[in-house]
Amino acid sequence: MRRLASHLTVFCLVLLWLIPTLGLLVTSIRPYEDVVRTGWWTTLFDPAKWASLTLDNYVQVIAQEGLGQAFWNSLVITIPASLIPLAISALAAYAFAWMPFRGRQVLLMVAVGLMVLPGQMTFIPLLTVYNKVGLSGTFLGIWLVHTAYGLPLQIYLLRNFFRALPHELLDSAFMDGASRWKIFRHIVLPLSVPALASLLILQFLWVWNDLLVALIFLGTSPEVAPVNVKLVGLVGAYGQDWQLLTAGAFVSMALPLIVFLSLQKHFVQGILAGSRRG
Amino acid sequence: MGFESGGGSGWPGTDWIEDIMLRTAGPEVYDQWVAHDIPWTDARLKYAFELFGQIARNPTYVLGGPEGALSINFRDSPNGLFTEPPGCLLHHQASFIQTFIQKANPNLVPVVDFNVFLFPPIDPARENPLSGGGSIIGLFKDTEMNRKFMEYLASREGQQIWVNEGGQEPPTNQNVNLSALDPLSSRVTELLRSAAAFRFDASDLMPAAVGSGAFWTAMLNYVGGADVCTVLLKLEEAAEQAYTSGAATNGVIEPGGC
Amino acid sequence: MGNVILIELTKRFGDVAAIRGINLQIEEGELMVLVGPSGCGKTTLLRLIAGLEEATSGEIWIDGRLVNDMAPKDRDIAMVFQNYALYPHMSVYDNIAFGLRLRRYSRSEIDRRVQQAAGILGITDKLRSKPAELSGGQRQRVAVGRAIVREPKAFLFDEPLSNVDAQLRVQMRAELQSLHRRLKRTTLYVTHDQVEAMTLGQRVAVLKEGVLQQVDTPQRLYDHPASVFVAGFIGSPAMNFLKGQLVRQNNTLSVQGDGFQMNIPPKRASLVCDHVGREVIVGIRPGDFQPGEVGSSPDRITIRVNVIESLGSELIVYGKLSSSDVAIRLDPDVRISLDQELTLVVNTERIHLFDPDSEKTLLHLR
Amino acid sequence: MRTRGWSHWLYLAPALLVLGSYLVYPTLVTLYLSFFDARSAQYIGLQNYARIFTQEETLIALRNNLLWIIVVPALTVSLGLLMAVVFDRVRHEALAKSAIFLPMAISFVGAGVIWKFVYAYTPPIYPQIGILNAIRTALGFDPIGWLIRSPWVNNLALMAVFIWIWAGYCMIILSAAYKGIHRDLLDAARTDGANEWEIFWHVALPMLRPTILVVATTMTVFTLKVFDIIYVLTNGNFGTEVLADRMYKEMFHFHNFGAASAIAVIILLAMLPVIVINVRRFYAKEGR
Repeated sequence: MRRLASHLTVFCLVLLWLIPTLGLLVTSIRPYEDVVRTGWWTTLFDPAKWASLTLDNYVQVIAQEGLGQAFWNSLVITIPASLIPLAISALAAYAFAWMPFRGRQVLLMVAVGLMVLPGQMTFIPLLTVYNKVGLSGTFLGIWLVHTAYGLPLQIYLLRNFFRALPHELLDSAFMDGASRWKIFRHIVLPLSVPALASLLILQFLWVWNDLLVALIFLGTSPEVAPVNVKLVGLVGAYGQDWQLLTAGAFVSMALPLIVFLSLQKHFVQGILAGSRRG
Repeated sequence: MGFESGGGSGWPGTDWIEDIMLRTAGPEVYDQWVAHDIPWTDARLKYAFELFGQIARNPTYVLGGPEGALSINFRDSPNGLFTEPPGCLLHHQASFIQTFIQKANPNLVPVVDFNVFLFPPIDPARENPLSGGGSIIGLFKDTEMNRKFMEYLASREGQQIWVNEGGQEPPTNQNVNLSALDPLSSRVTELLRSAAAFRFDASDLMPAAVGSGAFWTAMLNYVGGADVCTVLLKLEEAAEQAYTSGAATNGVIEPGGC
Repeated sequence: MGNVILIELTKRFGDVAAIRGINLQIEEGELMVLVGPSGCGKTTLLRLIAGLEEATSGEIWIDGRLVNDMAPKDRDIAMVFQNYALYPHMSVYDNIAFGLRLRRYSRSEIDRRVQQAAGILGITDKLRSKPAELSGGQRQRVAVGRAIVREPKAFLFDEPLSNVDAQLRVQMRAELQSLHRRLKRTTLYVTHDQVEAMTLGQRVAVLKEGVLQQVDTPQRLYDHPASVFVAGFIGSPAMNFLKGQLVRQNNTLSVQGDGFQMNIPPKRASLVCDHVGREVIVGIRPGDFQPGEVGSSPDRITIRVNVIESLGSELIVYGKLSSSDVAIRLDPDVRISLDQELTLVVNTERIHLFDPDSEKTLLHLR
Repeated sequence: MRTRGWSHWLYLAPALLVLGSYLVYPTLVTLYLSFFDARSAQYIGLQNYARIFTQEETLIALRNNLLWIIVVPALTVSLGLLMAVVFDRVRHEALAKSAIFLPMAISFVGAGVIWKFVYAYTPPIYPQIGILNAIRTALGFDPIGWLIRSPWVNNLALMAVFIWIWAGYCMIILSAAYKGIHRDLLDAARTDGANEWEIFWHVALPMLRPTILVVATTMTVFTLKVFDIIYVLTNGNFGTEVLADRMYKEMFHFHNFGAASAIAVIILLAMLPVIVINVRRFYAKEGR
């Protein structure tokens, strides 16, 4: 009896959680005439309608509405914006973890404090400077912004991870004659691959799914706008052309979903590491 | 009626107020209003809002009532004209809505299946002016060449090309030959040419904090049932801020620096 | 090859002194064991010699060179860590070769040395494995292999056997001993296990709270502990300590305490005659008792038996001598039962006497 | 390793450079700007702040932020907790968890589109295409504008989206903590005669408390920063605006940098306790 209750609860919750996304998926492959006239769920239970399902909506948003270009832009933004902070934070975290120096605690605490700094605090001055030096609307500009916002948490998590490595490993390499750089390169980094992967995935999803930063520092011009900015544009432009909006939304979700579903374990580990912060 | 427009929700309401103001208070007061020489709490504005409210807040006049007006996207709002049974019988919107009507209802023929008329006069003592927006061409570098080019764009010759290439905006040059325009657009252009007066869209002329902020919100709140005085007082407050605080009316800094 | 000399070596962490003025000389080719309870500073001392910590004051000499300011890699010593510190992402071969590669040895030389070390340690067939695939003993051997392959002047071992089970520990101990005989390298071996220290070390250094207590061969440590601490630390079960007073009766010195009195044999008495009338601590090892016949020996004590542990080859009996606890080792065939009064004769030839204030031995032989 | 020389600065330099110029410096400038007028030309003291606490729009934003902070962390954490415990008892746990966790991978913008569709409204004479209104009409009610009815319906509708996204996150962390509780402990309670509810309440919950605290703090931070959901779904209309959206508007629509900066500072002040807690906990852990 109790088991039945548990199963029922789980089933309801899962259904509740999946329905919105399911609606999106189904709508994105229905023809316009159907979308505005009947609910998407009617298609599910009416096999006669299955034949009318179409990928035209995708063709339209990708080819005509420039979502293909936006998708490419997103890749160009996201990949460096995920790799650069990881490289920088790994270096810093190594110093924080294994190099005693004056002021280390204080610097680290500043980084811990910066973890929850609202991005809003930085927008106006940054954008003013960006406009002056011509970095706004450029990929380099947004890579650096995302790098900055990702750094504090990454430094903190990586430092904790590095710190948890058995110090004998480093001592041993040190006695073997390895320099700091060699220890970092040959011992610390290879041993931290799982942690690095988790953080990479987290940062990837965060950058890919970002809207605000892109809106502010890149703007809406089609050569640079990422898929989310474009999608918001579509929301404005197509109001209730749901079949296009949903197709567009699904295009924007596809890559993160693939990353999520295939690397779920790393993703979860990253999140768990993040939750243990502080 | 459909006021939903994503980040710009509420603007279709401002067009209503503008049209009513032109017809009840006249173009001169309209200009004072734009320049904030009369306060928002002016009786003529209050009257315009109330007149609008009599229509917009009446569930039997508006498809879905106020909740419908606020929920429906402005592009989809005319579609009620063409359903069976019809959701609405008349629709108030700028000329560009033709594009959306034809996209959503490809079988309709302009002028035959749907047509356009100028917002009717309200005060019989006054003429019936026309309000509108338009494309503005700006000049960033003041050179002889650029000025010549702008002049060309404004000339009959330049605008004729525009029309012939399928531009649907009514040309501003009186001498352009309209035969290339579709029948509905050319009708709109004739309305524009024969209008007793023309005024540029008021909300577009106001400081952004009012014209594309407080005014939009005010329309949403008013349609949603807010008291007219509350709405106007808040608009006045925002206007006092915006017209005096020195907030830039045009982009000092733009998203993405474009 | 070389000796290691420490002069007045001191290490402070903030206000805490971990190592206090240690003087120690490890001879060339010697296997010295450094023993002490956990937290006594053994590992710190090892890390100081290795160069992983910087000395606060004092000098470290390796093979005639002052190495205080030398980086670890230049000191030419190798260290085997408590948890082996094998690089988990490298194969056994790469683990052993890592240090040689950093020193830019030729490929063929590296291969020769790795194969040789693997051969000595019997792990040739494991060279391609990752550390995670190895048993505890095999990992231990790899860690040793990594140390010997460099042919350093000295080896440092930091409790290398504390992570292996008891049976393997005995075996590994023997292997390490034979390895040392074979390589004849100066070796400092740190452990908290006095049995390991006694069985492995040519000489044993006892450390307590950062201070060196005594350095000597295992047997002499056992027979002539310099302090209460060393006496109690070496030997199992630990030495019994009883409080007493030194008195002279007729021509014999004897020590009297709560519930006991025993005569001090002349050889020892001569060393302590100037302490007559003073308090002393009497130390008796559990094995230095015999079941006493009912007779008149003055060196008898009577205890009440509390616990009997039968180890098969011997009996360990814990009992009370009036208010003090004592442990006694007896032959397994002695018949005793709980709560029984047991009378024992003390082998006074082997008793130890300590000064209660300084806790140093009163039986200085020289 | 021993300290020698200055090479650690080589490792730190890129990070310090980026953090300094992208986070620390702008934060100070924003603080400074918040005391100036719209064009950052004239010092006006605390006027921007005074405006925040008098102007109706910002007061509504403040109210909504407060509403969010009260409602959202509590709901997400308790839902996550419920899921962590209930999912633990069924087969296919991993699959069920993935379903709940899935929205984490979806952007707020994507989620906005998804939910805009869920909340879609069409006038009663037409069939409903949004599932919520379809359910309402099927039950005989009129469709309602879920995103329009203020203040409760639309704000809760927006919060639902946030909860939909983040409940999975809470679940994952709490589930890990729940599984970390030694089974023997729960079994001991069972042998002591406690029923499942009592076990949860008296044994599991107290042991989960530190984790719950961490998750709740994280949720509070995210809630304070909430922007995209509202930006996409209502753009702050109908009394749904929050501080972050207000700031964006002041900045890009009204070009009032003074007001925008002041709002940013208010958001920062609201997070200050969390920052302090974070730094304190860090100190407690590292201080030894």
